[in-house]
Parts: sequence; structure tokens; C-alpha cells
Amino acid sequence: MNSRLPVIVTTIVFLLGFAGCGLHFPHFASTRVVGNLLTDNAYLGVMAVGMTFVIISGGIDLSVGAVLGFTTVFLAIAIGRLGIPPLLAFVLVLLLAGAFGAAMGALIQFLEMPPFIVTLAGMFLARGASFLLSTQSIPVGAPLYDTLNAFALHLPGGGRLTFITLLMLAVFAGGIVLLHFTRFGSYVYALGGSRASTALMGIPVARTTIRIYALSGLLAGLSGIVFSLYTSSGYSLSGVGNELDAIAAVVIGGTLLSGGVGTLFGTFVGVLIEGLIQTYITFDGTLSSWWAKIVTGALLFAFIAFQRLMSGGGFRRSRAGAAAA
Amino acid sequence: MSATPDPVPLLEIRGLGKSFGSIRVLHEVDLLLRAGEIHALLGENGAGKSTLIKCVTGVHGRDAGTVRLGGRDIAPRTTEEALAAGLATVYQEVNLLPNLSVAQNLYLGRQPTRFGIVQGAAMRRRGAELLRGFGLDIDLSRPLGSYSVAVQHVCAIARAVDAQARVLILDEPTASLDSHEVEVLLGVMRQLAGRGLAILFVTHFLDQVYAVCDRITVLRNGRLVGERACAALPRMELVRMMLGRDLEETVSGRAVAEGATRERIGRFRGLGRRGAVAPFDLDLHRGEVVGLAGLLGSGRTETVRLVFGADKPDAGRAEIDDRPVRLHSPRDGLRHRLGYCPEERKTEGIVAELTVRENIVLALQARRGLLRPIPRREQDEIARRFIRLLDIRPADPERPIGLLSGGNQQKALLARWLATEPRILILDEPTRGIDVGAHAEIIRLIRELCADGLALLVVSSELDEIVTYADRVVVLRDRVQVASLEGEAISVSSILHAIAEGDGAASADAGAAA
Amino acid sequence: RAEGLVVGFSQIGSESGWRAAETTVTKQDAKKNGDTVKIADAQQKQENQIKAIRSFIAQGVDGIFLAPVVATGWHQVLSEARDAKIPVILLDRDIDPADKPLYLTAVTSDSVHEGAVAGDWLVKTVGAKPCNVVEIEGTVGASVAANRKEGFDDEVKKQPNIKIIRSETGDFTRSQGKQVMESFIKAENGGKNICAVYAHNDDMMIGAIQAMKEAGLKPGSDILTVSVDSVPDMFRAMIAHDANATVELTPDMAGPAFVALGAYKSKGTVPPKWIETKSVLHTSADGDLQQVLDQKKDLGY
Amino acid sequence: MSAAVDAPPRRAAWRVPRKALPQLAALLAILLLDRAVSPQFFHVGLSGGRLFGSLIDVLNHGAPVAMLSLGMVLVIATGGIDLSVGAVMAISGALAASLADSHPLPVTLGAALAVGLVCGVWNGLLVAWLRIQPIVATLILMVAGRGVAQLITEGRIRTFSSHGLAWFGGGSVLGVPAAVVVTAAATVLTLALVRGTALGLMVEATGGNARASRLAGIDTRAMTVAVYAWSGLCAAVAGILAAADILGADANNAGLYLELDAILAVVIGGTSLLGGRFSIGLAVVGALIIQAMNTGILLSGLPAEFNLVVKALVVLAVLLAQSPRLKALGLRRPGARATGATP
Ligand SMILES: Nc1ncnc2c1ncn2[C@@H]1O[C@H](COP(=O)(O)OP(=O)(O)OP(=O)(O)O)[C@@H](O)[C@H]1O
Ligand SMILES: Nc1ncnc2c1ncn2[C@@H]1O[C@H](COP(=O)(O)OP(=O)(O)OP(=O)(O)O)[C@@H](O)[C@H]1O
Ligand SMILES: [Mg+2]
Ligand SMILES: [Mg+2]
Repeated sequence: MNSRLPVIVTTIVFLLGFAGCGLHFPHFASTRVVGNLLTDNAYLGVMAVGMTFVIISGGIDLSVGAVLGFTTVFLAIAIGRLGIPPLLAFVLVLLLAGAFGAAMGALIQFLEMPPFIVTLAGMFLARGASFLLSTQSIPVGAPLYDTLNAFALHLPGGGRLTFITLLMLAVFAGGIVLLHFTRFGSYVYALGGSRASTALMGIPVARTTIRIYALSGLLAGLSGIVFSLYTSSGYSLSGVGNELDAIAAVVIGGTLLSGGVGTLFGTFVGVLIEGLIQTYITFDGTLSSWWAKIVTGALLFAFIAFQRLMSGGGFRRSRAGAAAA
Repeated sequence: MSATPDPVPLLEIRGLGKSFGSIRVLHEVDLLLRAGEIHALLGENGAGKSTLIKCVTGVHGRDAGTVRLGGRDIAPRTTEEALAAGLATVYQEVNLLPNLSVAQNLYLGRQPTRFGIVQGAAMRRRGAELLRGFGLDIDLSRPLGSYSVAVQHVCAIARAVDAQARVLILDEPTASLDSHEVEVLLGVMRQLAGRGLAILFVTHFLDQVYAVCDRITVLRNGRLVGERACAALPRMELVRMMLGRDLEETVSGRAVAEGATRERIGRFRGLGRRGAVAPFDLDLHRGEVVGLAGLLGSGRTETVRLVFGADKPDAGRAEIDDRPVRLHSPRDGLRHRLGYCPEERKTEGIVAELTVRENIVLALQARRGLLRPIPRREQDEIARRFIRLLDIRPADPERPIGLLSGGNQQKALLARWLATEPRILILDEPTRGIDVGAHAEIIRLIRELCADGLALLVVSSELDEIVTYADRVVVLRDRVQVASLEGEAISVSSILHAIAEGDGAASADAGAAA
Repeated sequence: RAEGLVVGFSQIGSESGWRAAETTVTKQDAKKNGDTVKIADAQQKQENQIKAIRSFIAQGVDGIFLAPVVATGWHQVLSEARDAKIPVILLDRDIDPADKPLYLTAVTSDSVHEGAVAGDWLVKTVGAKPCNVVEIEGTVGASVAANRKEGFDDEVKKQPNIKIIRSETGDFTRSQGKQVMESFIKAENGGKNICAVYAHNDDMMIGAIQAMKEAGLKPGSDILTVSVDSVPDMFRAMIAHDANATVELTPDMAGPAFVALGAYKSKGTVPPKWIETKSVLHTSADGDLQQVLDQKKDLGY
Repeated sequence: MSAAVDAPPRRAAWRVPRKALPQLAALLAILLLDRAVSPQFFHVGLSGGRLFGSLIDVLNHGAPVAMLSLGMVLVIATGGIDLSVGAVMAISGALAASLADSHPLPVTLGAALAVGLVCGVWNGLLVAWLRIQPIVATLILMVAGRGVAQLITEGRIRTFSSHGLAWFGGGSVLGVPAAVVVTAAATVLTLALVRGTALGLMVEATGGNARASRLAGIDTRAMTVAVYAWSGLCAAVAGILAAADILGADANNAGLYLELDAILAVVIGGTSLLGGRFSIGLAVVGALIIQAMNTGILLSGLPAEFNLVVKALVVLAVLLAQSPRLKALGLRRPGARATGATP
């Protein structure tokens, strides 16, 4: 129940926020806006799922944004220039991204290096690699892309559930099963609770750690695929700073960076909240670019502070040592 | 005792050696464990018991020696492999996961699954069964961290027992249990041994040793002193083996002369906190030891935390020297010369990576304040003094305290507060995990302290211990003060009576959540 | 009904003084013709621009101005705009030719041409003398950077006497420009081997000028300078004879765009696909530096 | 994982007396590499009464990140992190630049430092009182802060001509660039503050085990606010240096992504992101390592698109070199699991 509360609160906060915007702007409360909210943040959602696993396990992954960028360039070159069939290219890039994540996990596990730094180096590496592939932005002209992009479930009122939206929702569903209903999932929480204890309980710490980062890399790759569908192109600078968006989404969703506590549903709401803030800014449109930044920060603060207060921010004594941030 | 042990050893440890860096911790230790026997591994704090266990179960690598299980050489590199080989262990520190549900903790790694999906309901059902076997009836879906250490420890034991291993290793499992739970545990151990399990049992309670064990292996300073059959070894002889000297018998009875002035230092009226303890009154006098008795989860820790100021009371008032004071934070407590050795050493006591010296001076420094740092020379002096006074081993003030054995960490924490020269000292389970020698020392210390005019408030689950030093015993049940015994009225039986009085269910909801 | 159009402007960001000026000018133009413009700052991220355009569509604006951060990846969202019958006008950067049908017109300068103009000036200035050029590039991956490099390099490659000896990125910022120039000076024997600097924007050049001064060199005479943008500070530098030349990139892209949009909305006149803004060259030799500077003062550079 | 149970975990491993060796070795190695790519790397001359040379550049450009790491190391030691330093740099720089020509220098500096302090305190309050997780708490200011800076400069580059402020960029003391002098002074001051008082011990205790420290009577909240405030202050100084360096405040780019470099510097300096033991001096060395690498890359004349890859590889190499695990395989560190324990 202690872990449920934040999620409930976050959800309420989001709904209130959405309602507020709906009253504020005429065209806001429409299925179209909802559809856009999902489509425009699909890549972030996919990325955030992986990030949730990593953070709950007590780690962090800064490389995801760069991996996204690399993926788009890789796909653009593979499909656009080398004419490799898209599906094959997808598989290749997913394998690559997964292996990359696994490698970082191995460094973290066996050399006891801090995840923050290992993945930071990973970020430089992935971004640098995409520069080496190409510094120009490359269009991807593949029939598959057009068909996938054309596909959409139409909602009453002009809203559309696009392919990538459905893909993101599927990833969340799969993630929820994996995290909340499998042994692997419980190991993830265990690691976040205490690596030492987990090891003493005879849980395969090394294997689990590596798998977690592999999963994060894989999903970063997938979010790269989503992004490349989203823009039908590859660009070495795409995804800059997305890792922070993903982390923020996860944490807003009530997951503790200290690990061991959190839910994927919370992350989902976190992503929506971030999207909502941006939509609000663009709907307003009168804000100069610096006021836009300030307001973004202010709203972020408002959401988080409100969340803390509602879930009783006071100094509570908790015996759950690990959870006590 | 239990089933007659068959001669061929199930677990055979030979010439096991281990050093950490330059420090040799274990020297050619042999240990034979036979199927169906309960084997006690005894020794002072720092003797190397836990290290031996960790070397056998793959937490540490060993430098020398062989370990054979059922005639096969084994060399597990992780506890995972040890478990697979058939060694189930409960390590000294409660090593479960506070953020996971009780059920998950019991079955982590062995959860029942169908198509890879964990069967939560089934798991909780089996778990409830298991825990009932230990007289524990709690909600298995709540996070383990919301239950007291005692409850957590029982879960750890239950987990290990359920692992269906051939050898069960328990490192001071009874340290944080109360008499009732200890009885239950010993019962379970007998059963398991009866089923042919080999059990290695580390404890500092000799009564428990004599109650269940077949054989005893004694370590001193990392060396094997000898293995004896329990029946053939008189208590005094055993203590001599452990300490390498005789233990001067601790005279019981009050420390201070009866006539001593009972000048009141602390006065607490209607102090309470919702969900923790009902409002209570408490007086503390110079040179007096007040004992807090009660079952696990009766709210003793909560009580003393309120007195110290670790938690904010939501009712009542506190007076020191008859002047009303505000005790809302540990700093307030410190300012008014109170001291508090918490029960949960690892999470609330030590700062593992800091040295023994730094840990000892911490509270004193906090009292002097940021701008008056204690000069290094003075720090060394203080550290050395208390290391000598409390015989902390190894006597190296520059060692990270995390590397000390449990008992020695406890002594260092005591030193931390003694260094602040408190007027009221609160000890929550001070003798938990302390060897017989140190145990006697600490009790003597408690006496000396109150002779020097301190007021002591001591929480302990060991009634006979309380009886030896308490001038007054306050008994709690279900977070309510139910009795206060004075002078001659104090005796184990009278306390037990007060605890049990009128309701036998008290033990059932031991550790039931707030 | 050219009056009171509501226009959504998806601006790249506010990374440079020039960008700020473009935004200001756009607002000023809108005020002039009594239109309202909703500006969304994308902070250099294409995804943010796409989100912005989507929400403009959702709000049913009359027209969308887009300053694309990259050339590719607009097909989908622009199609959505077309389906919603909202004309899109590109500002200051063009996009993938394949998407031509999706926008009304593009008001841009030709950044390859800008590079060429700069190169041409250098060629003319040095004549037959041998000349080692160092180049301070824009952000790696930015299309403008690539184009301005291409234009300049092609122009000077034709001359055997001019060599580009070093080329590093200065991220379009002053401090990086300065740092890069310092390293060039150290690496090229105190700057004695360097005859000219070409920077992809004025900000980097201003940093470089500082670096040269601190190294005891005289920018403008010891080492020639040419860069792109024509921000006020560059004019001040030229007036002080610390710099030689800068290629103008007008911040007023929106002006023509508003005209085109107005005409299209009222009379349905379809403008040409490309409205090119001129890339004028200003040099320290010009007499009108002060006037130009005064005009530029209040454009929010 | 035994290490984490009862052996010195990673942080403790840094405490071996020769703990400074890996960092210093790394710095030396990188400097030699720089020497290899540009022969005159070690040449130091005088130009306009100011020392002049690549080595000086390393110090000079390393100064801002070094300043940041001075604050960051304390924040990290308490188990926190401060993402907002880059934005705070932008704010203080913008403020300084916009006041410089109209106000006397002391006022300008005072205002710039004050605003940094305020930002730091704000972060501290969010973390200590609202108990928002540091990374998010500071993310807020990271986003909004740059906006505030741009608000001050209205998005343009605010140049100034005040010689007083300019001194911090172009000035020098006995030929040593002002930025270097300021940073060195700040380092000494920080060391005095931290090791001269009990702050160091209390910070390490708080980072090591906050609950225990609180029970020992340490005011962990005040501690937290203090370190974030200090981080804000250091960031403000860095902002002033950055503005003075280019004689103008570039709100959009000043300090952009420097928070990452600062964190990197601290970690290279051997302080664990989990909090606890920390080393101020080594954090500064870490900053120099990073800058030496960047300068080297510029001097090498390598095509720009290679920079990041090189940076990544160097960082990994440096970290590998000091990984306790690798050491463990070499000299058998206490608690290291001798993996081949087969008799
Ligand atoms: N990881 C380690 N590194 C260095 N020394 C260690 C380490 N672990 C234990 N020691 C030392 O080894 C000795 C034995 O410790 P151990 O914990 O085995 O004692 P113990 O018999 O379990 O004591 P207790 O009864 O208090 O638990 C102690 O002196 C301790 O300081
Ligand atoms: N943070 C918490 N959240 C939920 N329940 C708690 C918490 N802390 C303590 N409890 C419960 O409150 C009860 C009282 O705990 P407390 O430790 O005070 O009892 P006690 O008499 O001190 O027992 P012990 O011998 O463990 O000290 C325990 O059963 C424990 O499970
Ligand atoms: Mg032990
Ligand atoms: Mg207790």
C-alpha cells in the first residue's frame, strides 16, 4: 500500500492537470489531443519502460537517448542507403542495442563501476558512433514505413491511435507482466532493495544485472525504431537529452531513484504528465522561449511538490531501511 | 536430544584458513558436521565464526583448506552455488529485503510459477503455513520492512528452513528473538535434526546450546580450540575454552547502595505517539537502572525513541531537572545530555565505511557543533580509551567499523554515547549478539555507570539479565504500559506474569504491524 | 480576410543571437499586419517541433511557419497539416525535396551559397598569395554547418594557393569558438602559419577574435576573418577593424512569409516554391557599417 | 557482492594511502598523450604579461568545471546530485554581465554570487524539506534556470566592457590567469571549510548512513541545505568566470552540459555516487583530466565527429584503471572474492 499511494496520487494529479487545460483551452479536451499525446510520446514511453527496470534495480542508464539517435541513423543507412529489408534491419539494430546494454551491465557488475558513469561513457560512445555513421540527416524511403505510419485506429472526434501508440501500449503491457508477475521482476526489486542481501539470498545477481541493462538497451533500440518510424528519417542528433526526460517520467511516476520501489503504471502516467506540460506550453503559444522553459520548470515543480504533499511529505519513521531515501 | 548422529560426517571442513589483507582471521580450522546432529559453533566476538560460515558458503573465497559435503569436495563461489549444493544459511545480519513483501522474501528465487507467471496466491498460502509453524501470524502481502527486526529474523530462518537443504547454518538466529520465539525455533531445529538434517548453530546463549546441541566446536582468535560432546562439557569448562580464562561470576543484585539519593533527572508525563505507543508516564533518577520488558512488538523501541526524541511525540511533555524541555529531535536529546544506542545496529547505528574512531567521536562532535572540530589527537585519545575500556577487537581505531564483528560494533556504539558523558543513557537490546565475556563486562559497565550517577533506561528481551541490574522494571504489552515493578518485586516470574497477564494472545500478535 | 490570421510558428530554439532576432522580427511583422503568432520553441529537438505542429493543427490555426531543425522526417506531420488544409511555410531552412508538395513555399537563404560568398571574398582578397585557412565549424550534424562548409570549401579548393589546414567544431558558441582558435594558434606556431579564419557564424568568430588578441595577434590584419550571420557585435568588430567580412543572413524570414500567406488566404495566389533571401556581404571596407548597425540594434539580436 | 556486506565497498577502497595514484597517473598519461599529438604542448611563454601555452589553456579552461566540482563533490558525498549547476552558471553570468557596466564591481559580483546562493538553497530545501529526490529536485532548476538566464539577457548575448569583470577572464596574477587563481583560492577555501571544521566528518557520516547520523545528533537537513548552497555558490563563480572569458553572457550556451563534466570529474576523483567518503583535491584533478583530454582532442586536429568516441574511450580507460575490481585481481584487496578458491 505504501508503494501504491504515489501512483494513485500521480494519476489524480494528471487528471486534474488535464481537466484544467481542458477548461483553459477550447480545443484541448478532444480525442485528437489525447491521440497526439500518445503518439508524440510513444518513443519516450518505450524508453521509460526500460529505464523503470534499471532505476528500480537501483541503477541508472544515461545512454538511452544516444542509443535512440544511433538507431535512427543505423536504420536510415541500412534501409535508405544499403537497401536492407526494414524488418531485418530492425532485428539487427535491436540485437546491437541489446548487446550494447549487456556490455555496460557487465562492466557495472564485474568491475563494480558506478552505473551513472559507465552509462555516461556509453552515451558518449553511442552518440559518437552515430556521428561516424553520418552527420547528415537521412530520409528513409521504405514502403513498410508508409504502411505502418498510415495504419491507425480512428477515435470519434478526429483522434487517432497510431501504430507506434499501440506499440508503446503493448510494450507497457509486456513490461508490467515482466516486472510485476515474474521471478525476474522480483529479482529487479530485490536488487534495488539491497544488492548485498540479494546475493546472500542466493539470487543470480550478475545475470540479473546484465539482463536488466540489456533490456534497457533493447528498449532504447526499440524506441529508436519508433522514432525512426515517427520521423521516417535518421539523424545523429535525435534523442539528445531524452535520457533525462525518461528519468524524470519514471521518478514523477513514483519510482525511487534509490531503487526497490516503483511501478510501470506510474511511469506511464509520468510520461503523460511530461507530455501534458509540453502540450500546455504549445497551446498557450504566447510564451517566449525563456518563459516557456521557466513555466515548464514551474509546472514540473508544481506536480512533484503536490505529489509529495498529498502522499504525506512529513518525516515518517520507516523501518524499511533501503526504501528510506 | 535429537536422533542419534551417525558417525560419517556430512559436512567436513579441514584446515580452513582465511585472511583479510594482512590480518589472519582463520587458522587451519577443522569442523565436522554429522547428519542429524545440532552442532554449536561458539566463540567470543570476533573469534571468526561468521567468517568461517561465509568461507564455507561462498561469500568469501578461502585461502586454504577443503570442504567436503557428503564426501564430495565443494567450492561454491556464490551463495547461489552453495544453496544448490545443499547448504542453506541464515547470516548474522538479517539479510532479507525490506522493500519486498514477506511472501516474496520467503520464496525469492523459488516462487511457484505457471508459464513463468508467479502464483502469488499459492505463494502466500504456503508462506502463511510456514510462518504459523514459527508461531507467526502476519499479513504476508505487506513489505517486510514494516515489521520489526525480530519478525524479519524469523522470516529469514523460515526461508532457510524451507529451502530443503541437507545442511542448515544459523548464525546467531536467536539474537533478536524473545524467549517464546526462541522456544519455537529450538523446537523446529530439533524436528529438522530428527529428519536427518545437519544444523550448525552459532549463538552466545549457553542455555540454548545446552538445550538443543549434541556437539560443540569452539573457536578463539580464529583458531580451533576443540570439539566436545555437549553432554560431557560443563558450563565453566566451556566458558574457559571460549575466553581462554575464567569468567569471574557476576554477582547479582542492585549496584548502588540502597541509601543513595534518588534525585530525579527526567520526568515524562503522558508521552505518546499515535500508532506507536499509548501515552505513558516515566521517571528517571540518578544512579537508577530502569528496565523495559515486553514481548517483541510491544512498543519498547517506540517508547525509548520518544524519550530520546528520535520520534516526535504527539502527546505529553518532558522535563529534565524539573524544567520543561522540548525533545523533538535527536539533537534535542543530545543537547539535554541523553544518549541512545539503537536496536538496529546496522541501519541506525554504525556508519559502516567510517573508521571505529570516527564512529566513536560522531555524537560528541555533533554535540560540540560544526565549528569546534575535535582535534585529531583528542580523537585518537578518546578512541583508544574506549577501545581499551570496552575491549573492542581488533584494537585498531583506523579500521572501517563495517569490518568489525557484530559484537564489537555494538561495543563501539556504546562507546560513541559514553564519549558524550550523558546523564540519561538509553540502551535498546545492548547485549544483543554479545559474547559471554563481553556480556558480563557490559552488565558490569551498566552498574558502574549508574554508580557514577547516570540514569539508565534499558530495553532487553533477556529477563534474567534485566533482573540482575534493574532497580525498576516497566512492562509493556501491545504498546501500553501494563506494570511497573520495584525493588524486591522484581523477578523473572513476576515480569513474565505481568507480560502474560490475562491474555495469552500476546505472543500471537508479536510484531503485528502498527 | 487577410486580417487577423492566427499563425503557429515552430521555432528551432533560441541558441543564438540571430535566432532570437528572427523570433523578435517575426513577432514585429505579425503585429504590423495585425496577425497573431503562436511561437513554440523546440529547443533544438525535431520531436518537439512535430509535437508543436500537431498541436497547432489541433488548434486549427490559419497557417504554420516552420523553421525545420533538420531536413528530413517531416513527411507525416506535414501530410496531416495538408489533410487539415493548413498551409505550411518553411523559414530559413529547406527540407527534403521529396516533401515539396507538402508546403506552400520556403523562405530561406541558401546556406551553401553563404559559404560560397565567404569563400569568394577570401579568394579575391588574398589574390595569388599563398594562404593557410583555419575553419571553425558549427555544431557537428547541423545541416547549416555542413552546407556552409561545403560552399566555402568548394570555392577555395579551386585556388591552389589557398589551403584549409585545420578544421574543428566550435558548436556555434563564443566560448567554444575562442577555445578552438586558441588551440589552432598553439598548434600553428603561435598563429604565424595562419593567414585567415573562416567561422560558420559570427559568435564563434567573435570568440576567435578575442583568442587572437590574447595571443598578441592582430585580427583583421595579421589574420583575415570572414564569417556568416552579420550580428551587431560583428559590425562593432569590423568598425574597430578587428574583423574583415561577414555574410548577411537576414533575420526577417517571416516578412515575406506573412505576405505570401496573406495573399494565398485572401486571393488564393500560390507563391513560388522558393523565396530566396539575399546573402549580402559586408566588409570592414564598407562605409555604411554604422547605419546597418543602427538598423540592427533593436531587432533583439 | 561480498564486498558490500562486510568488506570495504568501492568507496572504502579509495582510502588506501596511495589512493591519489591512479588519478595522478591518468593525468600524467593524458598530458604525455597531448605532448605526443602536439610537440609544443609543454611550451609555456609570456604574452602580454600573461603565461601562454597549451598547458595554461588546460588550467584556464579547466577552471569552470573545477569550480563546479568543488560544490558537486560535497553534494555527491551526501548521496545527492546537482544537475542545475550549468543553469546556475548561466544565471549568475547573465546577471553579472547585465550589471557590470552600470554598477560597481562589488555590487555586480555580490549580486551574481547571491543569486547562485539562492539557487543552491532552493535546491537544498527541495531535497531536505520537501524530500524530493535530488536528481529531480535539481532537474527543475536545470530546466527553469536557463529560462531565467535568457530572461535576463532576453535571449541575446549580453556583452559588457567593465574592466573589473573582464579581469576575471583576461587578467592575471604574476602571469597566472585570473580564472586559475580564483579556482585555486576557492579550492583552498573549500578545503579549509570542510576539513578545518567538522563539516567533512558530518558530510561523510550523512552520506554513509543518514539515519544513523541523525540519531547521532547530526542535523542532516541543515547539512544537506548547506552543501547544495555551496554548490550553487561555486556554480555562480564558474558562471562569472565563463562570462568574463568571452566578455559577455551567453545565456543559451553558458555551462550547457557542464553538470555532466562536473559529475564525471568528481567520480574520476574517486568519490562514490552513493555518498560517503570524498576527496576535494582529487575532484579538481578529475576536472583537469577532462580538460586535458578536450584540449588534446582540439590540438590533434582530428575530424570533429571523432571527438565523442575518443572522449568515451579515454573516460572508460581512466575509470578502468582505477576500478577496485581490477586492483582486486592484482593485489588481493580485503574482501575480494578469490574466485578460483578450488583447493
Ligand atoms: N571483510 C572483512 N575484512 C577485514 N576483516 C574482517 C572482515 N570480516 C571480518 N573481519 C574480521 O574478522 C574477525 C572475525 O569476524 P567474525 O564476524 O567472523 O567474528 P564472529 O565470531 O562472527 O563475532 P560475532 O560473535 O561478534 O559475530 C573480526 O576481527 C573482524 O574484524
Ligand atoms: N516503521 C514501521 N512500520 C510499521 N510497523 C512498525 C514500524 N516500526 C515498528 N513497527 C512495528 O511496531 C511494533 C513495535 O516495534 P518495537 O520494535 O517498538 O517493539 P519492541 O518491543 O521494541 O520489539 P523489539 O524487541 O523488536 O524491539 C513491531 O511489531 C513492529 O513490527
Ligand atoms: Mg558473527
Ligand atoms: Mg525494539
